[in-house]
Amino acid sequence: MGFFVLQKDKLNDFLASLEEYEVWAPVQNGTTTLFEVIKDFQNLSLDLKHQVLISKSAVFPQTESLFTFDRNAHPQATNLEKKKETIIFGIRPCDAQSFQLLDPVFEGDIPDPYYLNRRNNAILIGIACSEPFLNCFCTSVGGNPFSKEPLDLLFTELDSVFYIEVITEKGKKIIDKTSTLCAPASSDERKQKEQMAHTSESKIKRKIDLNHIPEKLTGIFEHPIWKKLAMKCIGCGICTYTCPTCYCFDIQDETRARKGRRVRVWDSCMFTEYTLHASGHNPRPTRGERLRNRIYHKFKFNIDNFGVVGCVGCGRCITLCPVNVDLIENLSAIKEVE
Amino acid sequence: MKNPYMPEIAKIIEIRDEALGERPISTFKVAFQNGHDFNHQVGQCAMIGILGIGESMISIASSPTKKGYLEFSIMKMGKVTSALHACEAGDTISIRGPYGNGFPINEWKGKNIITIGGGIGQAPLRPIIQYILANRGDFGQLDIIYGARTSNDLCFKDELFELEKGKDAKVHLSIDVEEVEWTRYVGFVPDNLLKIKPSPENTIAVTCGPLVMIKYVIKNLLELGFSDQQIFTTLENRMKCGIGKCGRCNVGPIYVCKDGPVFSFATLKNLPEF
Amino acid sequence: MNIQKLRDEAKRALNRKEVKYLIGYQKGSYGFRVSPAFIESKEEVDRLIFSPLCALSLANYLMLEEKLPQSEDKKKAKATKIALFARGCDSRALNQIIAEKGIPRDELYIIGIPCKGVIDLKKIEARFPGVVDFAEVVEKNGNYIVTIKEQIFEVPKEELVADTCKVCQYPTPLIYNKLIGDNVEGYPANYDEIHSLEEKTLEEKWDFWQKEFDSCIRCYACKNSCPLCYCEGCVLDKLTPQWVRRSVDSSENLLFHITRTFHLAGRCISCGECERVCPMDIPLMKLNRKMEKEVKELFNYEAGKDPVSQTLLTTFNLEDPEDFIL
Amino acid sequence: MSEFEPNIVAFLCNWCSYAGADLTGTTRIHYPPNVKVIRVMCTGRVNPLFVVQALRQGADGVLISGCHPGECHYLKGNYLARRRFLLMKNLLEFIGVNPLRLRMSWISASEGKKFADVITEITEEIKKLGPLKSFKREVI
Repeated sequence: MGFFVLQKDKLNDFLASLEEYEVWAPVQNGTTTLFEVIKDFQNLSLDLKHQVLISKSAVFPQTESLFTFDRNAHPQATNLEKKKETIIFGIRPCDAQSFQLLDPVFEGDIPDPYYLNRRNNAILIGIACSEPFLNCFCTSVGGNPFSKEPLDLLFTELDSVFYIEVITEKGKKIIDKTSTLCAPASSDERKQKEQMAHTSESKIKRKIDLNHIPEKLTGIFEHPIWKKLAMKCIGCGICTYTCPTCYCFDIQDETRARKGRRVRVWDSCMFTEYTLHASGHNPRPTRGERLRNRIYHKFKFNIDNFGVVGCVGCGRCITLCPVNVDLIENLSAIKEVE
Repeated sequence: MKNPYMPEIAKIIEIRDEALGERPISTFKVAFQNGHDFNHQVGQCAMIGILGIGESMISIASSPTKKGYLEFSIMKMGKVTSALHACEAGDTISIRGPYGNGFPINEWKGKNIITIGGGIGQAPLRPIIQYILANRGDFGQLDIIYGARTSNDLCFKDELFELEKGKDAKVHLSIDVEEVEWTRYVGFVPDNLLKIKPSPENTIAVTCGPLVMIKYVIKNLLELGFSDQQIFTTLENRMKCGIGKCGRCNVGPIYVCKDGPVFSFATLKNLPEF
Repeated sequence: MNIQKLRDEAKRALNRKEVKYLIGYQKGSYGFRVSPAFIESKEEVDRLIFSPLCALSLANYLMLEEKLPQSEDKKKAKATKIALFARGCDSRALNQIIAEKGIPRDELYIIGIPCKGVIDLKKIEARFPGVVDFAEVVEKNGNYIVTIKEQIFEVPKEELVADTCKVCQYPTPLIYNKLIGDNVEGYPANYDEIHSLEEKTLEEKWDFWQKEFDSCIRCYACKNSCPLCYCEGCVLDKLTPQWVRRSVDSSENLLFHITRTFHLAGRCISCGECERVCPMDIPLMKLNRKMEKEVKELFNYEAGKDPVSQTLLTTFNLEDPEDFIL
Repeated sequence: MSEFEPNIVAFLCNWCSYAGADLTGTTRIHYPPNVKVIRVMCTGRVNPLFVVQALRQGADGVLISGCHPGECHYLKGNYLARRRFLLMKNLLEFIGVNPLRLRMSWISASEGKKFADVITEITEEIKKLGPLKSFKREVI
């Protein structure tokens, strides 16, 4: 659709000039980066490695109030009003891929208005991974450090400029709005970007061959390996909260004197309370069942329900797990189980 | 776009105590304030709750043939159900739904029906009985096998005694432990089923109750010659959204709230976690 | 640290009829990672290692709910003990858990390892980015010898060692059945880092903590990785009444962390796990070490010194300070 | 602008301080009405989380008052509470909440006058400090 170039020092002006949009961007927060509506462009951070809280939180926030009410009067919906169009800037290609896994869940036969109100209103601008990180394995799950869907614009950081690829109409609109800052890209910049794409792909060190894992999983549901693999897991929520494709949530009521609200918050299948019945019975009582459910959900059930693997290979669950529960190690252990 | 999380407000018309004791069960008769038409199917559920406390998924205990109101039989168990049990007639509650696939009752036309319930498990079966009684000619013989721990744990006693006298259905009540003026069967429901020995010929068996009872009932039904397609049951899991999004009620790849809670044993058999 | 001696000791432990299994460290799945190992039989003992990379606390696994299934002969022998390696801080955690009747002393077979300090994974991964193949680290007179494939690097210990280990008072285990290696001298108590925050004004302190708690995502890793956080029905999970709400905002996160810090007052043994595991790098140890300092100064009490002493908040002294009381 | 009237929550132990407060009333000693009293059986019963929740839900200051050391109806309740609230006060100060917002006092059943003085002193101090905005639970 078109290739442009933006001088690196012009990035802040580029984002500032889009003030009729609500711009979400990775913001420096100590040693990690948070995804927030950016106010002060100084602490915009393009350090993709420390994006712990991911672009998913721009369309599926960790805490979102569904409606407010007072003592059984008719509830008023919140977070559904028509909002300014939003731009989500600085998305890693693997995180962008996760939108394609979240969308079918929240669309489906009963669409979720809260997610779709934000998602359909968002323009996605990605930044290609020129330097993949320690545990990236996106190439093993059909992804790529320079993959484009479902982005509207893809930035690639060359030495002095950003190389911008326009992918969709929405992206074109943004470039038209900022035409004074962007210039058409020259062919050698394009070659430089292709070259970078190629070398970046070759830098990915972690790999796993996924074929016939779903068939292997069908047979080993009762296998004792799950208990062994989960022995070191401490049942915290890091792997699920920092995972771009995890969408489980909890609904709770919170009241203050006569007023209250129903709120939707992220939840994790690794917590005990997740499937605990009021009677005390828990279909998944130990960490073995929970780890098994997480792997089955992403590498079997997601294929049964949506036809695609539920993982984008971003490697965060491997990097951030405090006790080194390694998804790739677990998947290879499953492949060898007889 | 309709907001699936937004509940309707309904008023409690009447509360009938079904079972007393440590885990009391009451039947709540509720009607929508603004005449909202719920048009649910037999066997579907709804998310009932009190704004400020929470919601829980309860099967609708009245059949769609009963117009103008809904009935829910609720056992006092957790935070929401205890709050519901503290309500009186005239209080308002929030209802969201209907959810779940419900029983395929139209496919059962012309067949004999056996309902096998245990304790509170009789509540999801009650709409089947009411629907059959309302369209008595469309169905064959109706057997109601129902048991509970003690006689005051039996729900819908007056209705069932009524039916026992009449000709519309054969009622086989049972209690687990001997009691003085109890003349009917004493023992567990699966054993009562074996004693009655219903013929699988053109018959559908539906069972609800504690998980251990369901497992034995299905085993006995298979022994009696029932095929997998003829046996139906409902599964219960912790549910929060009711529309297959929040991810917690899954049994294998299927979600109990959306693809269930009613399953034929044919689908249930190859589900991993059952 | 002589690895062979450690493995022999582990073999001897597993030979004992009453030991169910042994918890130790093994090579992680990539780069500098180390993973816990649950060893049941003598043959698997060669997986065991110990190096400055062994940062996680094994004492935490004693209180997680379900244990490893027992092999047939162990079941026959009615094995009741769990063997584990314990560094200085782990041994203090064991002391505290035993003193609080969390686990009986005779259910533990403790192999003590005097520890010269562990490496902060974030620091070494920043220093040597992108290391996926296995790497070895050995400490030699004040420097870390890091070997990655064939290359060898020498890095001053000061650069890579975890902050909590820089002020560690008890590197030599205080409770053990067997001790491997010679004692290590602890540092004197040092709370400069806490003093520097204490001297700030109330507003500055408030803003500092408000920003930290704002980035907390309530993943419960600090709670689940802490050896002393093992209460059956934790108040943070309670629904009736609900103390801490599930919605994640700085106000609820503040209550979450105040509750955790207060419930660890006089119990926390500064192993630094909560700070190590936090994905958002929140300096949680500042809170715990502030309470450690207060408890030392006000009540002259230290957590985990021995497995018998009464816990802090269940006792009192007549001369406890009361100048703040009207 | 009407002058700021602080909200003070007071946990009074039933045997001593509550009786003392009662005595203050019966002897018609005047004290500021800002205090909201919660009767507890012993200061040892007061969970430190009560203090934090009170501050988060509208209280500008909290007082825990009980029997003098040695007079506790349950022998050691006040000693245990003394340790608890000294630690909680220092922790709150470390996080940025003024320590004057969490006070403790020994008031026996006969010290009606002292109860009035304590309440007056606390109300004055908290009036000077102003409302505790930052610590509030998010209003819905």
